[in-house]
Amino acid sequence: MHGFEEQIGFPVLTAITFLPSLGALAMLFFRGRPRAYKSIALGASGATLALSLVMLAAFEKGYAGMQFIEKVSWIERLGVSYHMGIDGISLLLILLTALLSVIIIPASWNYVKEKKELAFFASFLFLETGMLGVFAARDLFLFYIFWEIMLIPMYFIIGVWGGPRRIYAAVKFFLFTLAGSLLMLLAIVAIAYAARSNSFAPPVFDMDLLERETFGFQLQMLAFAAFFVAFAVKVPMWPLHTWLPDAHVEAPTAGSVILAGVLLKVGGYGILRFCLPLFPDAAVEYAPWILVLSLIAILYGALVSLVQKDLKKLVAYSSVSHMGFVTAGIFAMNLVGIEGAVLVMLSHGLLTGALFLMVGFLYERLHTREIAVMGGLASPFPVMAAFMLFFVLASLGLPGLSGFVGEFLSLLGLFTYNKALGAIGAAGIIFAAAYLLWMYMRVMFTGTRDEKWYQLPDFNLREIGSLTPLAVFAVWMGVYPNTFLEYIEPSSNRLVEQMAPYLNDGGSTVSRLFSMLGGF
Amino acid sequence: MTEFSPTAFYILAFMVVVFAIGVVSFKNLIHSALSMVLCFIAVAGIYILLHAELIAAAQVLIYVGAISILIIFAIMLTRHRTGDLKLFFSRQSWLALVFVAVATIVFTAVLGSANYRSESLAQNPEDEKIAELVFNSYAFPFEVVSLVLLVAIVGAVLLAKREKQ
Amino acid sequence: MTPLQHYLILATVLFFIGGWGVLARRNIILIIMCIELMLNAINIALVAFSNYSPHGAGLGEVFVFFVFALAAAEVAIGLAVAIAQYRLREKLGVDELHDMRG
Amino acid sequence: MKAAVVLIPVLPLVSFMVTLLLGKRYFGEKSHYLPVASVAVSWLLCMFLLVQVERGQTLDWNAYSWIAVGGFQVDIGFLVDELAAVMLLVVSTVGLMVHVYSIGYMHGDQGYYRFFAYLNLFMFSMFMLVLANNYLLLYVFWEAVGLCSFLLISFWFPKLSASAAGTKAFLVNRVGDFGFSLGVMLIFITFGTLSYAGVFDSETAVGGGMMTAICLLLFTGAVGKSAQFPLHVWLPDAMEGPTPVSSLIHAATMVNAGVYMVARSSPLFAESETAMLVVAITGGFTAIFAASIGLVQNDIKKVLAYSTVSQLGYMFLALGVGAWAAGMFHLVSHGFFKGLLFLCSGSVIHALSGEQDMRRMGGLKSKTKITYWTFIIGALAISGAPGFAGFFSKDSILAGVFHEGYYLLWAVGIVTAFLTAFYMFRLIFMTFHGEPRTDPEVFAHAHESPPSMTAPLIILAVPSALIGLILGLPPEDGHIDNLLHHVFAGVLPAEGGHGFGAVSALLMALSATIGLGGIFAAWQFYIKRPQLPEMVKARTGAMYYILYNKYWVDEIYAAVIVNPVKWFSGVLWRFVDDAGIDGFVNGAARFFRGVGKALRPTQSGRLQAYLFTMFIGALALLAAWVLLQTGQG
Repeated sequence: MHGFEEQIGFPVLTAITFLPSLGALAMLFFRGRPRAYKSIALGASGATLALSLVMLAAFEKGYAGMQFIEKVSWIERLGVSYHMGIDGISLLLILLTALLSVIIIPASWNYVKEKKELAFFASFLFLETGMLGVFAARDLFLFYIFWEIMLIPMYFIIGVWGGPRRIYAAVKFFLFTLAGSLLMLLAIVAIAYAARSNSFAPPVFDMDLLERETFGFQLQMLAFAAFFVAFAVKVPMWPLHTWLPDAHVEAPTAGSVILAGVLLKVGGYGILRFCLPLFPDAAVEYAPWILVLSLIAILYGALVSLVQKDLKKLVAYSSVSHMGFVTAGIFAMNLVGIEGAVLVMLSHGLLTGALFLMVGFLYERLHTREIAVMGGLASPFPVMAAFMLFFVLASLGLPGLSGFVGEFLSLLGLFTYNKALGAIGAAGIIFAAAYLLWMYMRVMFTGTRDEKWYQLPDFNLREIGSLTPLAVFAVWMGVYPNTFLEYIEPSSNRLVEQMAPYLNDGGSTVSRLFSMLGGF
Repeated sequence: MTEFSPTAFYILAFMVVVFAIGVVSFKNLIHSALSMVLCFIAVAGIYILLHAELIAAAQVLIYVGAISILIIFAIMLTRHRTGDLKLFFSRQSWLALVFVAVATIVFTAVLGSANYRSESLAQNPEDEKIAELVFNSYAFPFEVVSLVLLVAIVGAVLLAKREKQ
Repeated sequence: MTPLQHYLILATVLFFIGGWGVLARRNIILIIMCIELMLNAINIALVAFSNYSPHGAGLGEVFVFFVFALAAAEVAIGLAVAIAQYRLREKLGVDELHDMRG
Repeated sequence: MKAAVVLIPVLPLVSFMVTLLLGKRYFGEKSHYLPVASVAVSWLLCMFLLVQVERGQTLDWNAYSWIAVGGFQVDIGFLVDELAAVMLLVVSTVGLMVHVYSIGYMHGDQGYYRFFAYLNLFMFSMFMLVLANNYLLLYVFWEAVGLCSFLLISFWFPKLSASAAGTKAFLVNRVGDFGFSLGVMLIFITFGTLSYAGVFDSETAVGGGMMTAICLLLFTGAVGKSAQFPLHVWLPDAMEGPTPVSSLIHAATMVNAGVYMVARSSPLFAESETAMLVVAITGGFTAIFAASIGLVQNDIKKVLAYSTVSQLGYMFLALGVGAWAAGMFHLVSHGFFKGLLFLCSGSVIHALSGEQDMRRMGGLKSKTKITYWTFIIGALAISGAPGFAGFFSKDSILAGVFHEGYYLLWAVGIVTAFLTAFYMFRLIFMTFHGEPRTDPEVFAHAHESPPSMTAPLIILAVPSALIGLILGLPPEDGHIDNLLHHVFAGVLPAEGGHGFGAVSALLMALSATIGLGGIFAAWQFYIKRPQLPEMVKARTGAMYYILYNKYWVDEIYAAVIVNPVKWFSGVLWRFVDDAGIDGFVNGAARFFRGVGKALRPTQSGRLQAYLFTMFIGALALLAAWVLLQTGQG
């Protein structure tokens, strides 16, 4: 039993989760003092990061189960408890969330106009609570609450502080996500009632109990589909991805960073944490279809990125492509694939976050995101060009940087599952190089288009400071991924062991078909 | 306990129905209100037939005493319109009449065919029993109701208060 | 001995007379009066059931008390609204109140 | 030894980081000190390793665990054996020379510090590529050298052609790497490990089909990196980079990585006859294909680039027929003389203030003596003039091909050798002989390069001339064969070859004749009878046109692959995404809005109508309930 009492002595997960919200509430006492908001926001998210580092120190690395468990009965008659706990995967995602949340605050230092600053920073802090809660919740009811808490601040961030088409983008984001999550709510209730021991017992929302349950095949198929749609919208998986480009283009920089850096990860995390262990039969049955969709996403996202005219939209579509590796790795359902998928999530969080920051910084200077207008920016902005090159290379999977390890592992996992699918997925790396390098060339290389750019400043310390941590982690993850893999491995191993009995029955018709195609 | 003759019920029921129709169909609001008072008194009679004397008393006090007076005040505070009957009935009144009539017939038919126990206990619990129920088992709803009344009073005062110009 | 059905039929008839008034008349005060009629119909049914049922003796009466209380509250609010409305518009016809039309 | 192995790559890496971060602000003109010094030390260490290896000491050492996921264990590990040592010899020597050369060549460039930093990064990656002891690490630095190549080709990025060439190089290489990565995965799935030792010594019984698949996939990577047909298109464009880069990366070292990889994987390739045949045919075809294009190019660097492609084809030809040592031998000698030739061409370009078109050169012989003579040595070496490096290595390849019975490929090789000699001396004659066709003012300013540039030329000329004698004698059983025998022991025929007999001597004489014949022909064309080229051009109009346009490979790719992909992407975006999926989503929204509009009149604001509806609804529910109850009961 790894309760929080033995491990650290205070309910650290609750503290981490709600600290940002406390910060948001604290802002109310400083109304009318915009500088105070920023300091409080920075302080609250910084304290959250510090606290999660403390938690990291107390974390027991080799243990596969949940740690820092907090469990209090909450709504007894409905079987709902306040149950928090994390394993290595959640831990890393919590750290990513905390890190990005700290970084975006200085990055949007000058973004908001006087009046709405309080709401802006408070939104981000509430959003952070939602995201952290999602990664820590061990009770489906609680999970769903945090899940929806994430939705609302993001809606406002896009809809209030966004670009010209913000309302359309915000509503689209909201509706896509909500449609998915309502299906999930239905499925949560369905399995919670199906898992009762008798018809008088309260429903079961606790993940520990639900994981032990084996649901009927019919229910599994339906509930899996409902959960999966909710998560697939977040990931986003083709063809549920069209909210993403709009949302990203309209969202403010910090919003894009969080959206790409964490919110998309929530989808992948959900699949890993809920879809697979709860519905193993259905997962095996659906896997081939989902893999095909993932491959479509990888190639489709890459191809569409190739022809984008807006820098931000290009990065947005590249997310579709990269996240395809996540779902592909997960549904390969072997250790290598799953660990690869988690690494891709982490690295994509860092890199795409960084790329969106870069686009934001670029926009602050040129007031445009049109690729056609740019060109030759490397001459006036050498430091920016260097950072951009670094993140572009990491993002296109250059070995030695973070993108490569994850993508290679998830592709290896997919390849192990089926050679033909693996080969198609690997073609994605060609296109990734194509759209990213071609973009870089058109933006940074060739002759400088506008002499006025020489008057604009290169990166200042604040900008370098917000990108450097991301770069450091990108290198670390590429050169010594074992640091991260050590945290991922035990829980992935457990998941694979859980899934193993379901994999050996020859698989579905479709997977047999694939193995015929791919077996040479 | 006294056994009332069935005729008493039919007479009272007849009165209830007639006065109720009166409420709905008089042109003059004051006439309607008076008809309503009579109807309430007849209902109180029905309660007595059912051995619910406490309720009957409360009916007289609350409905006949308080509510009716309130309504009459309201009528007098507002100027009511005169004119032909058409003006008083909405456009859908004939449709509503048909619907109501059909519904009444269906309900009556259903109720008539239902198989209820037909003997009255011929006695109702002591008033103490009711008191015990209200103040013990239903103490919480009771408190809630009192709160509702309080809110209603405050609300009514606020609404009716003339706004400062 | 009057059978239970007769009380219930009386309640039904009273209920629908009130209902017809609510649907057919235009004056808001009269509508409130008709609602009172409908509440009375319910009360009759409650008391009758209470009297005829061996279980839960007295429960019906208790409910009637609650209905009384709510009816009083409702009349107070309803009439207050009616008077306020009258002051504002000099009108009491329900079909004339269409500020909320979509 | 371990320390040396670690230091060899790490020194350039440290120097790279220091130079890149501090170069602009603190080092400026002195940016080359640290990079040159670090590479010099690395060179010394490489020589030390070579000596150790000569003594028979090898090393296979896992430094630390890089990725460990369940059964998938990959280490950062080093392997020093004869093959690696030979590669290190070429890489470090040419690398050091190019570093020194660049001091003069890049002098005064805005990005001076950046150039040296990138060169160092390249040295690091290339050393690691050679020293890696497993396939994944090989792949990693395979890509890393590709990155350096990208950075250095597009070094003068404000030039559109330069940045486009860099991007193209990286993308074309990625196509090859795609195959390579699949090959690596397939190796892991088949053998359960990625380390060379584990794979080659594996007891796993592998089906021939699987082996062929693995080899062909690996070879795809080699085709990309070593610019073999059909992925050769990037190398000529890569000449947009500064000339030292072309010399180091695109002639002497990086492009050899493909050859090295195939040689390294010899135990796998030897298992699959199909794969070997594919390698041989690709090599042979590329050799003659590129040589034919080289005949008519006018850009001095493009000629050399096609020559490189052609010579790499030779090496693959050798590997493909099983003449492993011959292939590696040619790699070494080619590394030296082609590095030399590129540096010479750089010196020429430097002398003519950036002119690259040979039609506007000529008569430079007197002005740039050192360059001229070193160029001659390099050209003689590549043409296979007896005694020079290329003579021995090329001869051992051709002999190997002949002895293995691939007569057609042998004929191709012979023809290619002739073409090679011809276009090399065409280059020399057009550049250094005859009347100057340059702008007189430029010609007047033409001067020999500074010592920092000529010294490397002289130093590199030595191995270009002599290394054949050191490594290649006696023919086909020279020092290099003995040295590499250990590496290729498993894949060579047990009886120890065919020996050097009359046939071999004849072949040697023939290839010498062919080489000299090519030189003679060039002399005829460009010195003796200068009207000849025009005549031939007129006679063979169509042929000349095809060669001049490089068989339109680039244009075909643009028409068949690049443009359709862009078009298709546009369709996906505009029609599938915007019109299709979003159309559906927005259509759904419009549907609900329409329904709302249609239902709006019901919200009339008439309270009694609402009430009526409510009544009906309540009664309907009640009725439904009653009916259900009676239905059940």
